[in-house]
Amino acid sequence: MEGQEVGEGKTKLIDESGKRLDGRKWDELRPISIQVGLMKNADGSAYIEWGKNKIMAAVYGPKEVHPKHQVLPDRALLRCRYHMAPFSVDERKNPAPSRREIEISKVIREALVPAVIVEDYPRTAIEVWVEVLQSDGGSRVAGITAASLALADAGINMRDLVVGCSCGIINNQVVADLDDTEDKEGSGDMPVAIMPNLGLVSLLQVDGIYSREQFQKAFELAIAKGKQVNALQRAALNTRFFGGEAKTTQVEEVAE
Amino acid sequence: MEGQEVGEGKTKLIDESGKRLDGRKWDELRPISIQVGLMKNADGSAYIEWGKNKIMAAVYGPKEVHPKHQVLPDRALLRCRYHMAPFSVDERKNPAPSRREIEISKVIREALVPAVIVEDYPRTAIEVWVEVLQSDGGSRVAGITAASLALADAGINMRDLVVGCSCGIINNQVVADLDDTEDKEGSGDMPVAIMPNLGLVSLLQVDGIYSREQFQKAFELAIAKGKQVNALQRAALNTRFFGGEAKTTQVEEVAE
Amino acid sequence: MEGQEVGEGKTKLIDESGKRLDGRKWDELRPISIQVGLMKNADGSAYIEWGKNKIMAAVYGPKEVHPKHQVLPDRALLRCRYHMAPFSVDERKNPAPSRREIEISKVIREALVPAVIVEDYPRTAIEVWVEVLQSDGGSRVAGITAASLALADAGINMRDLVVGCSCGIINNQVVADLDDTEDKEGSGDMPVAIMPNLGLVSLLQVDGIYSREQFQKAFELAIAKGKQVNALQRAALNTRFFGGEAKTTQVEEVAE
Amino acid sequence: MSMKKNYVVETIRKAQMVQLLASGKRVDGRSLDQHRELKIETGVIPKANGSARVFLGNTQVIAGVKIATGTPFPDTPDKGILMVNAEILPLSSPYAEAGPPSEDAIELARVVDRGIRESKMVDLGKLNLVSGKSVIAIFVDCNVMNVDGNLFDATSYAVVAALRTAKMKKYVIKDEKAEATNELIQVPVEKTPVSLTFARIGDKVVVDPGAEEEASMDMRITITTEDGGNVCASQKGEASTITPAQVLQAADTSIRVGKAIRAKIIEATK
Amino acid sequence: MSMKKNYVVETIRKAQMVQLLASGKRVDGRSLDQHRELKIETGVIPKANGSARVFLGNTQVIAGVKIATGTPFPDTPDKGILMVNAEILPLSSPYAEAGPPSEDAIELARVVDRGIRESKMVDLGKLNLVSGKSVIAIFVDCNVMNVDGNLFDATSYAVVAALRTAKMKKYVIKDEKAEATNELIQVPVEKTPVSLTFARIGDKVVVDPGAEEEASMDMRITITTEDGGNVCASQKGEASTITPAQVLQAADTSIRVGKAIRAKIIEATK
Amino acid sequence: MSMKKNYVVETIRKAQMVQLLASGKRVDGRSLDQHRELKIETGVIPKANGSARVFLGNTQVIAGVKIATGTPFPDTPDKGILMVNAEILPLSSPYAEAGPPSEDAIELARVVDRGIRESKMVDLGKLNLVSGKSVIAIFVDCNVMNVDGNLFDATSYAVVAALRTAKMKKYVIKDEKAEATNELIQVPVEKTPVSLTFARIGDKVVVDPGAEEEASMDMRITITTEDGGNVCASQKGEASTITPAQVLQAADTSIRVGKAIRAKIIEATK
Repeated sequence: MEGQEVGEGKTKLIDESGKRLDGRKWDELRPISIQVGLMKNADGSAYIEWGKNKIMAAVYGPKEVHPKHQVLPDRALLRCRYHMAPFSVDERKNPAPSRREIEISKVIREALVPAVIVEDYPRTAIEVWVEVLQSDGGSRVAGITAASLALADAGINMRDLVVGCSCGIINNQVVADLDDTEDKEGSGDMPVAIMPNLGLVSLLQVDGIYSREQFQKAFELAIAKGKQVNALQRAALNTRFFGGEAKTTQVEEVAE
Repeated sequence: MEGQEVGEGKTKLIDESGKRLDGRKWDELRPISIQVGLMKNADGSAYIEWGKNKIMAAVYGPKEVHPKHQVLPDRALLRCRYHMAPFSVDERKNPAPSRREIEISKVIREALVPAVIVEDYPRTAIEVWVEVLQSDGGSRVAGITAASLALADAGINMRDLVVGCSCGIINNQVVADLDDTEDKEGSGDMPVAIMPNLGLVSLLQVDGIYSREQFQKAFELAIAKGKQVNALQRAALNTRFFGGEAKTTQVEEVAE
Repeated sequence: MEGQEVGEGKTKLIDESGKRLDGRKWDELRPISIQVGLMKNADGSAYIEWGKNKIMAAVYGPKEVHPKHQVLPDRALLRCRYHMAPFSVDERKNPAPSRREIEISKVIREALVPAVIVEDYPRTAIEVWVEVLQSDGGSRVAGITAASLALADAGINMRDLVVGCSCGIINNQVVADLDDTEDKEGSGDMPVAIMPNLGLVSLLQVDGIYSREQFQKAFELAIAKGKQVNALQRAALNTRFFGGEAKTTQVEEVAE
Repeated sequence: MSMKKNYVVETIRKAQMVQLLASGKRVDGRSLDQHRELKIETGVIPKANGSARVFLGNTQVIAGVKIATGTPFPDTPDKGILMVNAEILPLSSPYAEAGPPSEDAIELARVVDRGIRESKMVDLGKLNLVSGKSVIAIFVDCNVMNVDGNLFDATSYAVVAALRTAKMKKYVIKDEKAEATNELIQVPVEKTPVSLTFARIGDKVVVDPGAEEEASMDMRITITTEDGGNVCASQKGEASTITPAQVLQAADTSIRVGKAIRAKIIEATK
Repeated sequence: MSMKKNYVVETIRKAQMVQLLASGKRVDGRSLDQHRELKIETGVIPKANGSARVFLGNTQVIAGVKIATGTPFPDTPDKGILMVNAEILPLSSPYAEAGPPSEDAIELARVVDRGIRESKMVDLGKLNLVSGKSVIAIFVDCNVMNVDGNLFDATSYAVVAALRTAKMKKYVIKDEKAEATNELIQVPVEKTPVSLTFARIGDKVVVDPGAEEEASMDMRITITTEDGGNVCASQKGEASTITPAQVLQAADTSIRVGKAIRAKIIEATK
Repeated sequence: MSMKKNYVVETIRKAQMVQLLASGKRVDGRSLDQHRELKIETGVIPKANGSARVFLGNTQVIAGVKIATGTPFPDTPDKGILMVNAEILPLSSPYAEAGPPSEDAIELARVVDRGIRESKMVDLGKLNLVSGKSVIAIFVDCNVMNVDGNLFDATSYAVVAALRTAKMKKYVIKDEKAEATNELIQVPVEKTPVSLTFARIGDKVVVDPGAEEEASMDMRITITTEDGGNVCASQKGEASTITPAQVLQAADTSIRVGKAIRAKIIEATK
């Protein structure tokens, strides 16, 4: 039968009662806290802690395009760099961009552009810098989540926020929001980014083996969890622009 | 006496009856087949199989010059890259251009330019890409042979075709058209490219030790063999532009 | 007490009578010879031998600035490269610029600019190339000493020459002009460059541990020794422009 | 390939294409879920340990396999190494450039690699020689020879066909050292992953976009499936979006169409 | 940071600043030898072996320590390895750029490294495991997060604080091989070097220049002192000069002010 | 060196030069097969294992030899390593640029290397220490100090003179390991290859072109001969052609003139 022999089964990542190694339920997010506007020089910024991920996103622009031949006459050029600090992972990472970082920079850019009203800023550049200070599983979706807030903080016109969550498979079971161990020992990782109000998917990558049913379950779970994280995004923007305590919002506080 | 102690003598590359390892006579070419115009996007192209060499040459242009400061006001800028696919040689080759590839790109360019009426295309670029898919001895002359056909296929005005052949020395004997083993185990390799109708030499490189007589013999043999290959070039162009079977021409079919 | 435990004391670099390994006194310079104007193509040049250092400095300019966006509208752009030949040191050096060479190029540039009347050459570039053919201790100050002569030789308007000397600490004692062994085995190196007529310091770098007193003593010694080397600079310029024997001046000939 | 677009022409062209698609037609007459003719030649580079040339319409890719011994990665001491690289040759298109791999070429190689790797096509455990010291390393290099849209699928098929026909030396282990024998054996291939790429143009999703369709497409998505009908890799591309329903429909199409393509690849690499 | 300057505005701005300094005042109200508020947080990157975030005014730097075993340099076979790197992140300033380290970032890393190394802060001899074969290698990477002047001091304090709080595995040597134990021990820190950077604007020298002051400064000098009150490193920067008297006065100030900063760093890293 | 040419001036200049050559004269008064004054100084870099400075007219090149032990290439396990590199220093000419080696510098190094290597000047078999494990590696780096035409010959002479005077440590083999002794021995030099470079300007071929001649030349050809009067390397350069008869005549001239230059090099490196 199709899909039956899927899964690696080596490490016990989820127990009989459905508890994962860190105590979470199958569909439970790690703790998330978001702060908008911490960086002084950037035109916009957001800092996210998501599980052990610690990621700073900052935006500069709209600004002049250099070199000039890259100018887009009818819209803004959005540049994006996803970069991992050398100390962000277990083994020190060479600071030069790896092929993985180059690919992720591209998919993050392509996930963000649809949300930005680039037609409002012809002939300019908007730069999005995502710096992973500490990496856990799901750093690209956490980075996108922070980056779209940084764009909003910079006052860039947007159609919607972009928010992401990664779901996947551990011990042949669909779970939400894989951490580092689950990503490495599990059998599948599916980062998804959505524009939650428009109901559109702007990033989708899939690793691992999913039956058709698992594929749909993981995908729909990622969208649902993305919407949950979007509530945190909105709370963080609210704190930034309409005051209230600057304390970090925890995922537990959010009604689904 | 001069020239006497020349030769390595370790491997027996040619036997008493004058037969080489692959059965060829001292002055015999390997099988050659040429097809012009296979590539769909390129403005011109030619594919050559010469012994075990498999080489694709393609031409783009005349086109705009970027960056602009490289524009030549009175003629076309001819760019050339000779590149070996990572799988083209016994040990996987790093895809980044080696010093050898950079040098060969230069001498190929300098071998082709004299045949191109560059004055007819001022302020433009003509790009010649030579990709070695499988490499045997003599890949640079095979590449030139294909590249000049690709230029002709692109409709670039030319004074003559350019055609090459490499001769050399094995077991202290001058032979034509060294293959990989003869190139490595032999004691000399002399790639020569000519403009056959004009009787001019546009590429000459020499490796190995040649007495004055051997030098002349190898050099003149290379020119004679180049003329033989030129007949194949013309046949391939004929097939391309005036129909007839598209079947590959073999060297055996050609009258010397 | 402060400063007391300073010094490495492993190698005996200076004996009881105050003699250093090469026989010099604590405040004695190595032999220095300077020749101005040897290079044919450069607009200005100077060659210095200082101990075992052999350094050629050459200047091109004022010339057009490429790329244009680097143009300074009100003054010249001074470029500087300090480079070590692969054979200049004990172990062959990779010819690509190291981080050390990049830093030294920067501090040399910043040491020379104050002496050049850059306002006299707006929108131009002045290039200073310092090539270390053989390296001993103190190559950067020797390079600056030669480079400022090359600028003068090129006829560039200057406020003053720039001249350097490196002092430091060996066996907890301040000495002048460390050679390679003293630099490596000693406990401190302090290269200083000055504009001698204006009494200004244009380069200062410090390595090693100095008590407040040692710091001042080494610093003031470096300035005094720089002035001594400046006499050699002036003699070399004199030889270049007003004839006299082209023989190399030795430090011993110079009155302090 | 990021093409330099002439915005006016592109806009008109796209409007025409959207109109055509609204009536269920594509510029080259295909149905929405129909891929172009697929031709697979194997053994095209005899010096390689395995090779294939794939034509997908006028898109042409050559993949070559080189096999050597190497040191395993520290975190997988008893697994062989599999690396997929791709170069979009400057001769393949007027928009390709010489130089270090572009962002596009890096994405191409990584997405193709992911499909192969995640399907567990090659049993890396069988490439172990001496744990922690010596393993078999398989390099697959892809030369894109002509660009006419959908490099992802063409490159993937070329890699799969090259690996399916690749042969490697058999090794014997003596005193903790791997010694090559003269015997040639198949690379341990367990699965035949099939990549299928879709383009959304306006609100229509088509399979295997050609170059003209790519020039007008809003979004690209690749879904790779394996023999069991499972999804093993996916990648959405281009700076636009896809609806959740379109994703699920693409998965269904990929599983269905993938079966036919898999049969074709297996047939061509017997 | 080489900022693109608007010459007219810069000239006016600098003239105002020189006038203000003539009356002993700085743009932000500080006295000439007063540094900005220094905040040190440690343990900010738990995955690193040691880490610190330093705020010096609005300048922000994060340093992370990674410790591994390595092969010693041939000329120091029984000494461990200490490497300091710095990246001025593009998110830190409108003038910073992505790409390989700029001349400014290289100078920054090398000057900070020099202060740490020359002070003998870390006893490299204690990082030896098997002479000539295996030593402990300490990498300190610095991310400049926000640029508001005086990166030299902020980065130096971050490195010192990260090293002072760094922990490494204890190793035991068996049969000429180093084996890691589960015990964590402190990095062998012997000294606490303190960097102090001055800017000359006109003829006045100020401590810890902010970004506005740096935009107007003629010359920069950094002097690092260690616990014994000795000078252990210095670097003059920018294309201008300093008088000998100013150098000596800066040394005195560095020794004096350095003591207070050292106490603060030690307090923050207990 | 690819010089930025002023086309009008160049054209006039070349026409004059062709006219002059028609009457058998060169701009600097030399005969067609006469090379410029050759000066060779050896031992100019005492820290190198061998070195030479060569002046060919105003062209100046310094070559330095560094010798170390290394691992042999897999396909020549019992042969030493010889590498020739060249840098055309930015101080050598207004047209030279700083940065990674240009196409011109790479061709220069490779052509000089070829002449040395193919003549079997250095007996690489005598540089073997422990087969497959350890050999002597000789690096020759060339600094072009001043460009005044014909870098090929000047660089080649500098390399040959540096190698002829280079000394290396004697090694003894103990237990499959090479140990350096304090004894210094000559590098095993067997031949003295001599490079001779010709320029064709119009239909005249001249030896050892100066910078002005190179600016007007159509074609360049280098022919290297060894002691036995044999040709061991050649390279045609520039985007033009040569007739077969000119090639053969150049070979004859190279053999003839090469003898005199060889004697001069041997004399200078005794």
